[in-house]
Amino acid sequence: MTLIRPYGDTTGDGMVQLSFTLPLPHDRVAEGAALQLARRMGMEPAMLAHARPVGPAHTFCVVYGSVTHLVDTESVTVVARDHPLLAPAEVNAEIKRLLRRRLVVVGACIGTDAHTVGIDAILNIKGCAGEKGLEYYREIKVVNLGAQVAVDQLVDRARAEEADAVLVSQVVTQRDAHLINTRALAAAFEAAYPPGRRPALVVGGPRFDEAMAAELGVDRIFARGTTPGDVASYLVHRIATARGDIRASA
Amino acid sequence: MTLIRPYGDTTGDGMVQLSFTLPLPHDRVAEGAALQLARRMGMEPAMLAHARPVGPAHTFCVVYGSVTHLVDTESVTVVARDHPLLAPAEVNAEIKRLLRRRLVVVGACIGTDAHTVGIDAILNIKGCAGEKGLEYYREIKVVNLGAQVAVDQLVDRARAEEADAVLVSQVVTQRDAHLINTRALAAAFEAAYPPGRRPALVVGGPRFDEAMAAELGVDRIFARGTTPGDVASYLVHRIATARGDIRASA
Amino acid sequence: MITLDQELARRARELAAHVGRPVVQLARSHTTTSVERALLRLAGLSGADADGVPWANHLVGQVVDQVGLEHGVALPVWDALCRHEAGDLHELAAKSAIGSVRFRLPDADAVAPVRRAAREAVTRGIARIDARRRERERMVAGIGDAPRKPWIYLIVATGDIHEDIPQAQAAARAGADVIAVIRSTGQSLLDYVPEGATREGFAGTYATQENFRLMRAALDETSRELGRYVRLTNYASGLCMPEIAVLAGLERLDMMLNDSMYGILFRDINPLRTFVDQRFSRQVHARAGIIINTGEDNYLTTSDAVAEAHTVTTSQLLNEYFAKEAGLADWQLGLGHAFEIDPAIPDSFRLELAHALLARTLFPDAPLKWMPPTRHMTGDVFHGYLLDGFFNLAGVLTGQSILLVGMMTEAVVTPWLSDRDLALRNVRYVLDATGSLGEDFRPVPGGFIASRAHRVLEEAVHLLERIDGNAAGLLGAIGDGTFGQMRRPPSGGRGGDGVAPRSELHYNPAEELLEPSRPAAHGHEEER
Amino acid sequence: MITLDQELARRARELAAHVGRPVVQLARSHTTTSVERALLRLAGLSGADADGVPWANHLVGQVVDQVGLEHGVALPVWDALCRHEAGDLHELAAKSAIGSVRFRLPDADAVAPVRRAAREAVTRGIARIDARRRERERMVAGIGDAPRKPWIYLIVATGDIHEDIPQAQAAARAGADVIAVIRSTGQSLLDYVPEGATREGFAGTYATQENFRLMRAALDETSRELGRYVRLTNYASGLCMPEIAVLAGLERLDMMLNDSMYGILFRDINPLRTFVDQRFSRQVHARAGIIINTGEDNYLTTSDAVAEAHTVTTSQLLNEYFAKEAGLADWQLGLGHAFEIDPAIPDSFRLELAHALLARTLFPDAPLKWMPPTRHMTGDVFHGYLLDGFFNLAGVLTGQSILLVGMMTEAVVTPWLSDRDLALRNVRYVLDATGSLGEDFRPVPGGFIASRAHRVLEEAVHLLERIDGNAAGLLGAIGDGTFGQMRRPPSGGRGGDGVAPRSELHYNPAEELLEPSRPAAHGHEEER
Ligand code: B12
Ligand code: B12
Ligand SMILES: Cc1ncc(COP(=O)(O)O)c(C=O)c1O
Ligand SMILES: Cc1ncc(COP(=O)(O)O)c(C=O)c1O
Repeated sequence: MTLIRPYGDTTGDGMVQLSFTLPLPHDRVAEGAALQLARRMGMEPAMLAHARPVGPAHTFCVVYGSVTHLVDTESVTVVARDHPLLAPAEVNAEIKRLLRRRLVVVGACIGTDAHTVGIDAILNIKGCAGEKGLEYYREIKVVNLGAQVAVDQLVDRARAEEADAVLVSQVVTQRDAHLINTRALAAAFEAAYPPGRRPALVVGGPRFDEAMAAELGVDRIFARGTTPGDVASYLVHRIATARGDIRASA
Repeated sequence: MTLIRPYGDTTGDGMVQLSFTLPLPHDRVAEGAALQLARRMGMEPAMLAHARPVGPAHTFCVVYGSVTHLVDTESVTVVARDHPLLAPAEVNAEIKRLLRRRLVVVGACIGTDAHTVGIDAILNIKGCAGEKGLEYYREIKVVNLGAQVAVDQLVDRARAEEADAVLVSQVVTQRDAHLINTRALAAAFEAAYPPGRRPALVVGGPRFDEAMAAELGVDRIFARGTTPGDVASYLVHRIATARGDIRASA
Repeated sequence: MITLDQELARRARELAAHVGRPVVQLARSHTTTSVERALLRLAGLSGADADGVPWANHLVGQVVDQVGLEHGVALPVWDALCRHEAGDLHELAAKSAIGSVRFRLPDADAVAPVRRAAREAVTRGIARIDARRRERERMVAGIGDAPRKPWIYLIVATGDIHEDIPQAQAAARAGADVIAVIRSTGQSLLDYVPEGATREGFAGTYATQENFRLMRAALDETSRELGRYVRLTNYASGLCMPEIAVLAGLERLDMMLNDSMYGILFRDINPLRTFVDQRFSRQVHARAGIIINTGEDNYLTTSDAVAEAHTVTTSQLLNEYFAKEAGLADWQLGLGHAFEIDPAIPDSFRLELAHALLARTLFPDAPLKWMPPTRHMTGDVFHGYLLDGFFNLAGVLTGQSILLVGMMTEAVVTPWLSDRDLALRNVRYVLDATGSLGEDFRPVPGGFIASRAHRVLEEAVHLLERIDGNAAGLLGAIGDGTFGQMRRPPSGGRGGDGVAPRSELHYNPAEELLEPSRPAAHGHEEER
Repeated sequence: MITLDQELARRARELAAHVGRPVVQLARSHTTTSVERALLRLAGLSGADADGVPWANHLVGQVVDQVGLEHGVALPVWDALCRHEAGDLHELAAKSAIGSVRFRLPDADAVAPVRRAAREAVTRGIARIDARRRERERMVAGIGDAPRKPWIYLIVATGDIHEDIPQAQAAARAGADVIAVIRSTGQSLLDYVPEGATREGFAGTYATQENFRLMRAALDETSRELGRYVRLTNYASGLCMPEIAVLAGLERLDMMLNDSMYGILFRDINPLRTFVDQRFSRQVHARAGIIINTGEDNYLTTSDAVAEAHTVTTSQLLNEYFAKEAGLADWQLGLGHAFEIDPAIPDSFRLELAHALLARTLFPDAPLKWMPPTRHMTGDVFHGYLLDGFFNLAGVLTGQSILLVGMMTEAVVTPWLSDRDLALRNVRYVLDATGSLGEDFRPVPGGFIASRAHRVLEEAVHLLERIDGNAAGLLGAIGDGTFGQMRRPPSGGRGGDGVAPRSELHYNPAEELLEPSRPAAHGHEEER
C-alpha cells in the first residue's frame, strides 16, 4: 500500500486550494459556512484566503488548507493499457492476420453535439499529436458520419457497413449530456443486435472518466490526450481477445 | 436548519474547483489518484480538468465537480459581535464611565514576526479603512512596542504599564508559527499574573480562525478586515462584562 | 494605428462583391419554409398547439403540401383569409392543422386584393418592429448608454431561463454592457421555434419568444437600476434563423449573431437554405436596428489562427458585402474575429495585435466583435485567466468595440456565476490599468505588426481571387473546405428540402417592404 | 525609451554622494563584532561548539572582553598565535572558549609581524574567494549562461534545506535562472551564524555555510544537466551580515541581497551597526564578483507606491553611491524597485511603466531587480495570477534585468511547488508572446509616462536636497521615517552595542586588502 498526500511545500503537508461560490450574502455566516464546507471536505486546518460578494446573494470563496485524506495509489483503478501499443504497420498486419479483411469503423458525434475536432483528430488522416488518424491505416475502413448524428441513424449505418467498431465522441457535458447520450447509444446497440454480436462501442471526449465504461454499457472510453495509435491498438487487442487470440492481446 | 450547497451555474449543483499537487510522476496512476482524492473529499462526479507534470516526481491537478456535502448555515459558529459597535466618542465616554481613567493598551508583533502593518493599522492614528486607530481615542493610552518582541519583554512591559489589554499581531503562519506563538503568549501571561487578573489578550492577523480564541487561551481573535473601531468596541464590551456592567455590553 | 495599402483594400472589397453577388442572386430567386414562417410571424402569427408545434409550422406545412413552397405562402394564406376560411391567422392555422382548410393560389384577378391584405398584415408587424426600435432609441437616450467602448459582452448559459435571468442581472450589475443567452446545443437543428418559457437546455437555453421577452424585461429593469441600457443578444442561426430574427425584432433584442456561413460550416445546414434564410434575416435586422455579430472567429477553432488568418479577413469582407446589400449600416456590422493563436508560438501576442489591427483598420466604422481564446484554453484555469487578460489587453490596444469576455473555465464547463465575476474583474483591471496605453503603442511602420497585417490582407485578396476564379464560386469554395477546414458541398447538409426556387407568382410582402432604399455604400460602386 | 533631463540626473548623483559620504566616513571609523567575526571567517575560522555557538563568536567575544572591540581582533588574535597560545585559529577559539587564553595588544615592536601573520591568513581566505570567482567565470563560460534577460529569479522557502534542494532543482529545470533561498523569519536578529545543515525554519531556511554548500552543489549539478549556469542567492542582512557575505564568497553564491538600509528599516537594527557592517559586506561582494540586490522595493509595502515613488529613486541613488564607493562595478548593482501601485488606481499600469523606465534610464548599466506585486495581492489567487502577468509585461517592456517571479499565493502562503511552476508558466508566456513588443512601445516624449518619470526624479532631487540640508544627514532622515515610513532613530535598534569607534591601533587586514583601487566611477568626480 502506498499512501500519499498532496504536496504544497513539504512532504506530507496535504495542502490544497479550493474555490467555490455559496448562495449566501457575503457576511460572517457565509465565511463560516465556507470553512464548514472545507472541513467537511476534509480540510483541517482550513484558511479562508478570500471571500467577496458576487452580487447581493452569493459569496465567492478561496480556501487553502491541509486535507486529511490519504490517497492509496494501489487502490487507484486506472484504465491502463493492458495490451501493446502498436505502430500502424503492426496494426495493419494484425488486422490482416485476424480478420483477413479490412476492419470497419463507423464514427460520429451523436446527439446534438457538433464538436467534431476530437473525433476527427482520431479518424482523419491528419490525426493529432504527430500521429496519423485511422484513415491512414490501410487495413481500416473509416466511415465518419460527422456531427449531430441521431443514435438510430448511427445504428442503421453501422449495420449497413457491418461495422466492427463504432466510435462516438461527446464533448458537451453540461447536465451530464455525455453520459445520457452514451447510455442511449449502448441501449440502442444492445437492442438492435443479437446478444454479444454488436460492434465494439468506443466512446471519447475530454471530460469522460475512463473508468466508467462498464457503467455506461460501452467497451472502452478514451479521454483527454488520446491519440489515434491508442485507439487502433485497442481495436486490434479487442478483436484478438474476442477471437481468443493471444498473440495480439499479450 | 438551512442547508445549502455551492453554486456553480444552477441552484444546488454543488460545483467547486480544486487544485493540488501529488507527489507522483504524471501518468494514469497520478490522474486516478487525483480523482480518488477528489472523491474522498466528497466530489462526485469529479472531472479532472487538467494534470501536468511539475518535474519528474510531481503532478499538478485541477479538478472540477460537484461536492455532495451540505452546509448547514445554522450550525455555523461565527464569532459575531454580540455587543454594539461604538463611535470613538462613545468609546471614550464608556471608558471614562467604567474606569475613571484611561484604558491602557500594549501592542506588539511577537516572536520573529516583523509584519507591523496590521497592528499599526489598528493602533496608529492613521488607522485603516477610513477609521482612525486607537491612538486617536482620547481615553486610550497606546504603547506600541513594534516588531519582533519577545514574549517575556511583552509581559514585563504590560506589567510596568498596568495594561488593561495586550494586542498582539501574528502574520507569518508557516508551520503554524502564529498558533505556537499565541499559545506561548497565553501561557506566559497566565504564569505572570494572579489567576483571573491578567490583561485582556487580543490577537490578530490575516490567517487566524476567529473561532480558535478559547483553544489558544486568548480572549479574542481578529482576522482579515478588522478595523480599529471593531477592536475599541470589543475592549469596552470586555471591561463592561468584566465589571458586570450591562449598559455597554447589551 | 497602421496604414493599409488602400488599393489592396479597394481590390479586396471589389472581389468580395463579385464573389457575393451570385449568392445574393440565389437568395433572391429562392424561398424557404423558414422564410415563409418568418413572414407569418411578422404578420402576427404566434403560439403553438398543445404538442408544442407552432402554428406557423402547421400553416406553412399545409400550404406547402397543397400548393407547394415556390409561390410563397402569402398568396395562398391571405387568399384563404379573403375567402373567409378563418377570421384570422391563428384560426386559419388551427383549422389547417386538422386538415379543414383548402389552400390554392388566388385567381389572377383576386391576386391584387390578396397581396394587399397580406401586405397590410405584414406592414403592421413591421410597424411593431419599428416601434421597438424607437423604444430602444428612447431608452438608450433616456436611461443612458454603455459608458465606454469596448462594450463588455457576457454569456449566460444555464439552460434554464429562470436561472439565466438572475445571472444576467448579476452580470449587468457587475459591469456587462451586453448579455448573450447561449442556446441549447440542439436548437439550430430544430425546424421549429419552441414555445414559452423553457427550463431544459443543454449548454444553453432555448431561444423562444417568451424567453426573449422575459430576459428583455428583466434587463430593462436592471438598465433602469444601473442608469445604462443593457443590451441583449441571441442567435439568428440554424434552421429557424429568419423566424428568430423576427422574434428578436419584436422583442427588442439589440444584437444578434448572424453570419452568412456559420450554419453551413458548423451545423451542417444546407448552403442554399442558409443563404436564402440569411438574406431575409439580415433585412429584418437592418430594419430592427439590431447589430449583427458575424462568426468568422469560429474558423480559428478548427483551423490554424496564423495559417488561416486570411480566411477570417475574407469572410469579414463577404459578411460586409452581404450585410450592406441587405441594408445594414456600418454601425450594425459587428464583424467577428478572435484571439486564437497558439500561445506557445513566439511573438503570438504581436501576431494577435497585427490581426486585430488589420480588422480595425479595414473596417473603421464597424463595431468589431473581439472573441477570446477558446481553442488553446486548457483545464489550467490559472493560465486561462492570464491568457484572457492578454486578450483584453489586445482588445484595448487595438480599439475593439465589443469585447466578448473570456472565461477561465473555457475548456471545462459552461461559465459559472463566479467565472463571470472573475472574468469581469479581469476586464476591469485591464481597462482601468492600461486604458490609455494606446498612446504609447505605436507599431513601427513597416515593422513586424504592420507587415504581418499587410500580408494577411494580401492573402485574403489572393483567396478571393481564387474563389472568384472558381466556376462554382463561393459555394464551391465552401465545398472545398476553405473556411474552418469544414467541407460542405452545395447539395449537402440539413434543411435543403425546405428550399424552393421562386415561381413567377412568388410573393413575399415582407421582403418587398424591407428591401433597402440602397444607399450608396461605403466605397463599392457595384452596390447599386 | 524615455529621455531624462541629464542635468537633473547629474544633480541627483552629486547630492547622493554628498549625503552618502559622511556615512562612509562613519563606516570607516568604526568596527563591529560581526565585521571582526567576518574577518576571522575569512582567515579560515569556521565551525561551532557542541551547543552550536560558533568559534568566531567565542573568539571575538573573548577578545572584546579582554581587550575591547575598538582595536579590532586581528592584532590580539594573531598576537596570541604568534605567541603560540594555540596552533591555529580553531584551537585558539576552543581554548579561549574555556577561558584559557589571555589576549592583549602586541607590543609596538611586535605589531609588524603580527600584522603580517594576520594579513597572510586573510590573504589566503581572499584567495579562496578569488578562486571561487574564477570558478564561477569558468563555469558560466563552460556550461553556458542564462539564455536571455531578464533573468528569472525564484524563491524557495520551505524552511528545510532538504526540501529546498529538490524544489530549487525543479524550479531551475522549469526555467529559473536564479534561485533565492529565503531565510527563517528570525535569523537576521541572531548575533551568530547557525552551523550545519538545517531543517527547522519558519517561512524560510537558515543561512548556514553548509546549507550554502549543499544548495550550490545541487545547483551545479543541475546547471550541468541543463547546460546553463543557475545562480544562487541569499541574504547579507541582519546582525551577521558581514559574516554571511564572507560565507557567500567562500561558497560561490552568485548574488546577495545587500541593501544599505533594509535592516535598519525592517528589522530594527541599529543604523550605525548596519552602515559599518554594510561597507565591509559590500567590499567582500565586490571582490567575490557577487551581484548585490538592494531592497528599496520594500518601502512600497509600507508606504504608497505613487506618493513615495521618489523615495525608491533616492534610495537607489544612495545604494549606487555606497556600492561604487566600496568597489562594486555597474554590472554588480542589482538595484531594486517594484510593481506595487494599487491596481485600482486609474492608469496604474502606465504609472508602473513610468517608474520602471525611470530606473532603467537612470541606471542603464545596472542589472535592475524588478519585484512583483505583494501588497495588493489578495487571497483571490486568480486575480493575483493576472497581476503577476502584467508585472511580467512591464518588466519586458521596460527591459528589466532580474525578474523576481511573483506568486499568485503571495497573500496566503509561502510559495508552493505548484505556485512556482504556475508562476514560471506565466513568465514564459509573457516573454515568448510579447518578448519583442518593446519595438512598438514608444512612450510619447513629454507624454504621460515621460512626464511622470521626470516628476519622480525631480521629487527625488528635492528629497536629497532636504536630507543634505538636514544637520543629522541621512541618519536624521531615517529617524524621521523618510523611507517606508519607518522611523528609526540613530541610537535605536538592535546590535548597537556591537559597534565601537576604531582606535588608532585598529587593524583589519581584510579591509586593507579589499579596499578598491578606486577606479573613476561612472560620472561622479567626487568619487576619488
Ligand atoms: C472548437 C469548439 C467549438 C467549435 C466546434 C467545431 C467543430 N467542428 O468541432 C464550435 C465553435 C462550432 C463550438 C460550438 C459550441 N460549443 Co464548443 N468548444 C470548442 C472548444 C473551444 C475546443 C474543443 C476542441 O476542438 N478540442 C480539441 C479536441 C482535439 O479535443 P477533444 O475534443 O477533447 O478530443 C480529444 C479527446 O477528448 C479524445 N476524443 C474526443 N472524442 C473522441 C472520440 C473517440 C471515439 C475517441 C477514441 C477519442 C475522442 O481524443 C481527442 C484527441 O486527443 C471547447 C473549449 C475547449 N478549449 O476545450 C468548446 C466547448 C467544448 N464548447 C462548448 C459549448 C457549450 C459549445 C456550444 C454548445 C455553445 C453554444 N451554446 O452555442 C456550441 C454549439 C456546439 C454544439 N452543438 O455542440 C463547451 C462545452 C461545455 C460543457 N462541458 O458542456 C466548451 C467546453 C466551451 C465552454 N466552456 O463553454 N465549439
Ligand atoms: C508588507 C509585507 C512585508 C513587509 C513588512 C513591513 C512591515 N513593517 O510590516 C516586509 C517587506 C518587511 C516583509 C518581510 C517578510 N515577509 Co512579508 N509580507 C508583506 C505583505 C506583502 C503584506 C502584509 C501587510 O502589510 N498586509 C496589510 C495589513 C493591513 O493586513 P494584516 O496584517 O492582515 O492586518 C489586518 C488584519 O489581519 C488585522 N490584524 C493584524 N494584526 C492584528 C493585531 C490585532 C491585535 C488586531 C486586533 C488585528 C490585527 O487587522 C489588520 C487591518 O485590517 C504580505 C503578503 C500579503 N499581500 O498579504 C507578505 C507576507 C505576510 N510575508 C511573508 C513572509 C514569509 C515574509 C518574510 C518572512 C520573508 C523572508 N523570509 O524574508 C519577511 C521577513 C519578515 C518577518 N520576519 O516577519 C509571508 C508570510 C507567509 C505565511 N503565511 O506564513 C507573506 C504572506 C508573503 C508570502 N506569501 O510569502 N513582508
Ligand atoms: C455566428 C454564430 N452563429 C451562431 C452560433 C451558435 O448558434 P447555434 O449553434 O445555436 O446555431 C455561434 C456560436 O458561436 C456563432 O458564432
Ligand atoms: C534587501 C533585503 N535584504 C534582506 C531581506 C530579508 O532578509 P532578513 O532575513 O534580513 O529579513 C530582504 C527581504 O525582502 C530584502 O529585501
